[in-house]
Amino acid sequence: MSRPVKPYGDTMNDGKVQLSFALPLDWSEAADEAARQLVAKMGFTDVQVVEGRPIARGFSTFVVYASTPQTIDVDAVKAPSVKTHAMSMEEIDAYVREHLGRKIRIAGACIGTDAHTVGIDAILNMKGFKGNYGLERYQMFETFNLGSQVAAEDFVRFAKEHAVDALLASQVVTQKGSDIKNFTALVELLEAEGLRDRVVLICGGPRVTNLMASELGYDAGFGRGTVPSEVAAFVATSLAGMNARGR
Amino acid sequence: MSRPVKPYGDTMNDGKVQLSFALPLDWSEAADEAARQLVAKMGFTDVQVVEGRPIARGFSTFVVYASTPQTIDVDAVKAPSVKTHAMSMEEIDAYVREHLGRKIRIAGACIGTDAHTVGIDAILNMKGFKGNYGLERYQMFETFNLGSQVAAEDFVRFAKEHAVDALLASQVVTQKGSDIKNFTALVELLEAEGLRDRVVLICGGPRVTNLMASELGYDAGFGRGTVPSEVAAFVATSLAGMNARGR
Amino acid sequence: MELRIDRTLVERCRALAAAITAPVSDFIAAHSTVAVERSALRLLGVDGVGTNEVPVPNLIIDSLTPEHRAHGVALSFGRALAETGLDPLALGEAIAAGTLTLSQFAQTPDEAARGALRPFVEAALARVRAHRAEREQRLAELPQLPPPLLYVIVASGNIYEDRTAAVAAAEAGAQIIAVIRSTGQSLLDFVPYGPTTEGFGGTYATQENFRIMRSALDEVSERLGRYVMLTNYASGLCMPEIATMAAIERLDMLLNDSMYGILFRDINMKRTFVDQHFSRMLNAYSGIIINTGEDNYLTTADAVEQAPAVLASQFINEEFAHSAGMPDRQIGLGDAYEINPDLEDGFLYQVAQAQLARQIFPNAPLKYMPPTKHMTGDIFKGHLIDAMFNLTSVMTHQTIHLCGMLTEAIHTPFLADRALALENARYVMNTARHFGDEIVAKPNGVIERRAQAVLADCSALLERVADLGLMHAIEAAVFADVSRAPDGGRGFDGVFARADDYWNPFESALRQQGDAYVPAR
Amino acid sequence: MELRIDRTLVERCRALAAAITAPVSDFIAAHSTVAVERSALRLLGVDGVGTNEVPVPNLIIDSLTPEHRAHGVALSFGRALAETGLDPLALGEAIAAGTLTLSQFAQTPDEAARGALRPFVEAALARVRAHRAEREQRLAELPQLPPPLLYVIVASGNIYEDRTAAVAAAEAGAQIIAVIRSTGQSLLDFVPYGPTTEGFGGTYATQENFRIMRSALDEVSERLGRYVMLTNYASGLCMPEIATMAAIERLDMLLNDSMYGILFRDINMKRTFVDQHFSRMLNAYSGIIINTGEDNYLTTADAVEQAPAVLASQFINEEFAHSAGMPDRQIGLGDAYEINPDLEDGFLYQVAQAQLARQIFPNAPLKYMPPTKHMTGDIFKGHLIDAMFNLTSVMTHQTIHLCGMLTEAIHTPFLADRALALENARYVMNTARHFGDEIVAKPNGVIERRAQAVLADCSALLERVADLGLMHAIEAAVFADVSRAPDGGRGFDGVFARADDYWNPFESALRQQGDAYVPAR
Ligand code: B12
Ligand code: B12
Ligand SMILES: Cc1ncc(COP(=O)(O)O)c(C=O)c1O
Ligand SMILES: Cc1ncc(COP(=O)(O)O)c(C=O)c1O
Repeated sequence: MSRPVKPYGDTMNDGKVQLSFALPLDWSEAADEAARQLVAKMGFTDVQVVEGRPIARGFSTFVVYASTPQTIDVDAVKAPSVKTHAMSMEEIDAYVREHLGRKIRIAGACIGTDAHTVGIDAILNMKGFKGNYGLERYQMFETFNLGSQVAAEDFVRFAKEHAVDALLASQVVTQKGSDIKNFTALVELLEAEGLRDRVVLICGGPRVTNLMASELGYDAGFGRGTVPSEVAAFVATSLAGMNARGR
Repeated sequence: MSRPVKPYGDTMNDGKVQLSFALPLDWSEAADEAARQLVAKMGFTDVQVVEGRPIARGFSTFVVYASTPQTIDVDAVKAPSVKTHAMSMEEIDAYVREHLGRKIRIAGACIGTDAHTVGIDAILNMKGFKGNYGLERYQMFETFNLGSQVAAEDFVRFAKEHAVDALLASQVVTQKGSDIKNFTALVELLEAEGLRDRVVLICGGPRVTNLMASELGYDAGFGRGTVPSEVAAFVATSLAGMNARGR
Repeated sequence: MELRIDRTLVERCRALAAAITAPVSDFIAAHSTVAVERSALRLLGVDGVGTNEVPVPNLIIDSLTPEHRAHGVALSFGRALAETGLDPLALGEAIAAGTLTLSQFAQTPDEAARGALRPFVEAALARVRAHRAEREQRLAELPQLPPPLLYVIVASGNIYEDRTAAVAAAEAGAQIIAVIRSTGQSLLDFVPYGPTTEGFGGTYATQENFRIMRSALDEVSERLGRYVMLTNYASGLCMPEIATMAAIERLDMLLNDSMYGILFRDINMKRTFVDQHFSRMLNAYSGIIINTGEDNYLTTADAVEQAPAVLASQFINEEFAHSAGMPDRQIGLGDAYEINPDLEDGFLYQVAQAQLARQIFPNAPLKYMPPTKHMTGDIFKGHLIDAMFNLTSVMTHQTIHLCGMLTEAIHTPFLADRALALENARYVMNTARHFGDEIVAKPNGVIERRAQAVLADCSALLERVADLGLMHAIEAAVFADVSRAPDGGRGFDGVFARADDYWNPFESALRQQGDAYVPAR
Repeated sequence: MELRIDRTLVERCRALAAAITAPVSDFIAAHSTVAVERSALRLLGVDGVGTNEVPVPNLIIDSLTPEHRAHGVALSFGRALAETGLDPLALGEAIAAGTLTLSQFAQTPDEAARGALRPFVEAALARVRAHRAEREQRLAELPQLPPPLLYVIVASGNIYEDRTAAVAAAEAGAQIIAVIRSTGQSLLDFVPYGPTTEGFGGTYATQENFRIMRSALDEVSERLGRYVMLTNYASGLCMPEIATMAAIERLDMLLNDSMYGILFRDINMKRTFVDQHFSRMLNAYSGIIINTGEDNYLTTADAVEQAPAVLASQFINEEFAHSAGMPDRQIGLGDAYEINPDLEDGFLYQVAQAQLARQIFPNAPLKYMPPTKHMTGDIFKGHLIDAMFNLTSVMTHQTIHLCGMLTEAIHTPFLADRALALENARYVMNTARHFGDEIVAKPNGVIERRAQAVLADCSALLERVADLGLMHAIEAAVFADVSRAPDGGRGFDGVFARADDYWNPFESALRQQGDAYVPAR
């Protein structure tokens, strides 16, 4: 089936989009017109430059409303969710007891030069996030929080030495693609070390999507607003699956 | 010469644009991904869906940052300004005395069903706009303010009967293209009546640009932020030109 | 934040408003209008359209001779009912079809005619009361969030698109939905009929459209567990008829101003005064909250200068409403956040004005309108101006809060614009929920002095109006710089003097119950 | 809006802060660090880099034996000057090139060595004084707009892009420009050299980069007719050296906190204490306003809970600054608007906290940081949270106002983001310019009680710190839930005890002038 969808302003399929951007130009009526033509070149129709003004010598900013002719077939969009197994902490602990019969060993770190630990801490620390307890509070998880600026080498070495079942890598800084670089380095190193298939490998951060994670070779990716139980449920069910398949 | 320009985020030619739009979809990770793919289909690269959330059953809204590969050649953008002759009220009156030797008769109206008189009043009324006096205050202008919801027929009849030199038509409501329809009707009627070449014909309103005005067959168009003296200067110099060419 | 204001001056203003409206009330008592008569028919059950889509009530009233209508339509309609045995709907259709005319019935004595009408009058009143009771019950079961009640507009022109938008807005947090009327409807001397899909900058107010929206909102109210109110526009040439339709379709509020139509739509003042009175009696009875239109003073003129005129209009609207039997809690007096955003300390003046109204009209559900005039294509700044408006509203305990749209200067609201507007209001009002209660204005400071000055100037203005008489004051352009002649403007030919035996069964019924009726909160 | 707070409790907190810092000051007096010694060399005129881009000051200090450096580098450098006749720059280069070593000079008597240094010491001090005077003169000629002084960051990583951004920001209304440092620079035990174009999340702080920005801002200041200030980051392993470079290049402010490096960068506490003292003496002399980093307490923990810790840190920072000879007007104590935007009445708590700091530190140029932690990809809501922050700032008379960016959660600011941020601040601060002066907090209301509670909890916290001793308190994780050992963390090997005859000519010179010096406003 195909279900084509367009942006919605006030009428189905009107395609309305708001844009704003700066141009390296002094403001003038011609700059407004340049903005209009530029947005038209982007493929929009019914382009209205509703605001244009100077913000500094040589720079102007614009607000534009326009219609896009593009549609997206929603049914063709693949974005498998990792948050399917909604379970409470108690349920997850029970599940692990039943299906694995032992504690899951899980290690988390802010890799590369990234020092933004709040996100990974929200998943790991006792306290958790949005009233959802962190993995340290789970009876059936043994949690290692390696903190910030952890080199991929150190993370992998730790995983080996502590026979870790699941690795959680966090990246918050995305400037110049540094997140992708660091995530890729980690997965490559795990493969080089022959560890990749033996662990559940998860990445997370505000710009991470599950789709991007699987493209990078991760088992799952968790983005903004993730709560610990979503991660715990994924890890538990994945490990149970791996167990069943006899890893 | 060609001077290609791109949107500027924080580096020349990075092409950064902010977009926001709603989709008629319940929110989910897949909806975020649909938004991302849609913006990619619009031709943007480096698409980041930085926000996506439900706003009602069946509707979600998104904030996206992305780069456009499009450039606009600023030197090729034609947008002749009508605000070239910066003159004060006194200078304009003096100019009219010298070049025309008589008062200019000028009529303004909010045409069609439009009842937004504040804009045209700002140009015509004594008080003016932003400390710039309105045409009624000029010694060398005789001003007729026909008010709101003036049919093109009535406006043209009035112009004829009062031997008006310049017509000022205002349109503020733009819904469903009503402004274009009304402006077009006026110019066509003037042509039909053989009056078009004998008057200075001007349109204005917050979404009007001079370019659009000339495409519609007007002598000039004035947009947001117009002050009366800009209009007066244009009218005076145009009439002087017509006089010189012997209209 | 209580301001110290001169209570004797407030009393003086109220006394002046009473003095100003008294002669107008005498005029009202001696006159009726075609719209009032059509409303009586609608209440009795007349409905539908005849040839050329002309509504049956119009066809009937237009068929009356001036002499005839001076007695009111009711009695002759009652005679026809008695003599034909038809019910009002069928009778109306027959008259519309031309098979009957009212003038042919003259036999029945007055008492019998009244008797024939009585069951229909009582049924109508019972129906209105039932709706009022239903509203109260729903409100009890589905309690609203505390005020400021977040109010947004829908305006697509198409009632079905409006319905989608309204439901989405309710889900996004709206507590009141207004369907903006199509441009120019207020100047139509009839009410369009049926569901409509082609409005211009708004959607026609029709009874069927009211019904479609009310039922959609009832559904979403139940789903959300909170009652979502519906409002529309009454002021205009059909003010009493729209009040009638609203009473029947359980709208919760109506735009209804005693002078808006005169000043801003060039509707004849006598017509407006008579119409607003009848419609307000009915609104009072229906438990409908009226919204007055003081914000309109500020769309064309400077908000700092016009502040006294806004307050003066509030006093006059209050007095007219009282004399139509409305309790304070149904009088949603208007104001707007329209001071130039670039004026230093403009926020302080807005707070002063809003708080002043709050203190002078403590029991009125004040209606606070958002910034519109100074909104531009800069949606980012617009969103901020709306935030300061939201803050002012929660600080000064405004009741009915129209959410400002960041795209005000661009287009009638998109669905997402409404969501952003509601989020803006919710964020600001929550983070500063009790701020207004936790501060005091500095005694004799800028805020207090501003409030005092506005009150003083308002009382001077009212003195002048009282001197001139309201009608002459309007002619002298005392309000909004607009001059209107007592016998000029639209709809004057629909005003007529009552004959001595003029009779309108609803008027008497409503008047009897009027003052006594106090709708539950 | 003056809050009634317990003045004796404030005095108690000050006394506690003095008690807390006194033993640390004793420690400081008995120690020096490699960074302090390198600063002495830089002040004397040593500059440049040797092999592997290692700065000459580092090469020289690293060449000293522990015994040697315990006396301070100055005296032996003076001997070398006397014996070689070179100037400091040339001498430094020679040492860096390996053609000379400091240990080879031992002949010159101490007094002669001091004498050889004296002209360079005096020249350095004169240069710093001249810059201070120039700042004062420029400020007089190009007066700033009244506070809150709008402060924005540039952070492209490339100093030339930063320059473009900074000039644009100044034109858009910024009064202070901060160049954010590249990630991790605070952990480098040397200062990079020359103009740099490859930073990460920020641009390296180098003397040449300082110069490039200062000259660009001087130019735009003249064009705009108002002095635009420049700031950078000192805290970190090179705090004193950055203070030196800033003094020489006429920066106007520096981030400089007595505990930030310890808690948030795991820099050794002894190193930090010694370094902050010397750098602050120099800052005092240069007329540079320091900005402390209390906002950092709020990026990881809850802002409502951490409020007492923020205040406690302000007291400690104040006391350390005083003991380095800083007058109040140079002590930019920090705080941030980081309470969860969805907390009911959160705005009231922010106002309470900001006003509390304002009253306790009436002469300090308070630095107010914008919301960051709770900002999301919803730029529209983010812009509103920034507006409420702007309102709080103008109401409570904050001095140094970091403008919040609507894209905080997304990227380091775009040029247009900064313009929007400045417009937000300008709009809100203008429309509500005197609002704070025109209201009073309700006595014993939510705002006043919150301020009182924060003060009380702060004094309890300081009591505990005083009991434990500052170093042990830090070890006990009293601050920011972070535990640091007195001898742990980075840079501990750069701390050393002073020999009895330790000498640093600048320290003595600065100390002499210290308390007495009061920079003009
Ligand atoms: C707090 C903060 C800091 C603190 C960090 C303190 C700490 N110990 O973490 C301090 C002040 C130290 C800091 C420093 C810097 N920061 Co910072 N910081 C932020 C800020 C304000 C909030 C981040 C945060 O804590 N979010 C809250 C958490 C709960 O959300 P989260 O990280 O998204 O995590 C959730 C999900 O993503 C997910 N998740 C995250 N990780 C993982 C991992 C796994 C495995 C899973 C399953 C889930 C998961 O679960 C979490 C809960 O739902 C952001 C701006 C913002 N509002 O986002 C900037 C921001 C991230 N910082 C930024 C920058 C540039 C820096 C600096 C480089 C600046 C500088 N030059 O000094 C430095 C360097 C730090 C470094 N080396 O990395 C930029 C990044 C720009 C970019 N996109 O690349 C931002 C966006 C600010 C900005 N606009 O400039 N920062
Ligand atoms: C004030 C106002 C009203 C007032 C008008 C009072 C009056 N007497 O003018 C009232 C309340 C009556 C009103 C009613 C309606 N309004 Co209205 N209104 C506005 C508002 C808030 C401000 C317009 C304004 O006065 N701007 C200030 C003036 C000075 O600016 P300006 O018009 O741009 O004029 C300047 C220039 O454009 C130029 N200019 C303008 N005309 C001309 C002509 C010439 C010849 C020249 C040289 C220059 C020139 O010079 C002026 C000075 O610089 C705008 C929203 C907004 N903020 O823009 C909505 C707005 C224009 N209204 C709108 C609508 C839909 C309506 C209604 C249809 C709503 C309804 N269903 O009832 C009605 C119908 C009115 C009608 N029949 O036209 C929409 C239009 C949507 C669209 N783009 O199509 C807007 C944008 C609001 C919205 N977002 O929905 N409105
Ligand atoms: C009191 C009142 N009635 C009616 C209206 C709308 O009337 P119209 O339909 O004539 O635009 C307004 C508009 O603001 C109003 O304030
Ligand atoms: C006082 C202080 N110094 C320095 C910094 C920056 O240090 P770094 O370069 O380590 O990020 C901050 C950051 O917020 C700070 O508050």
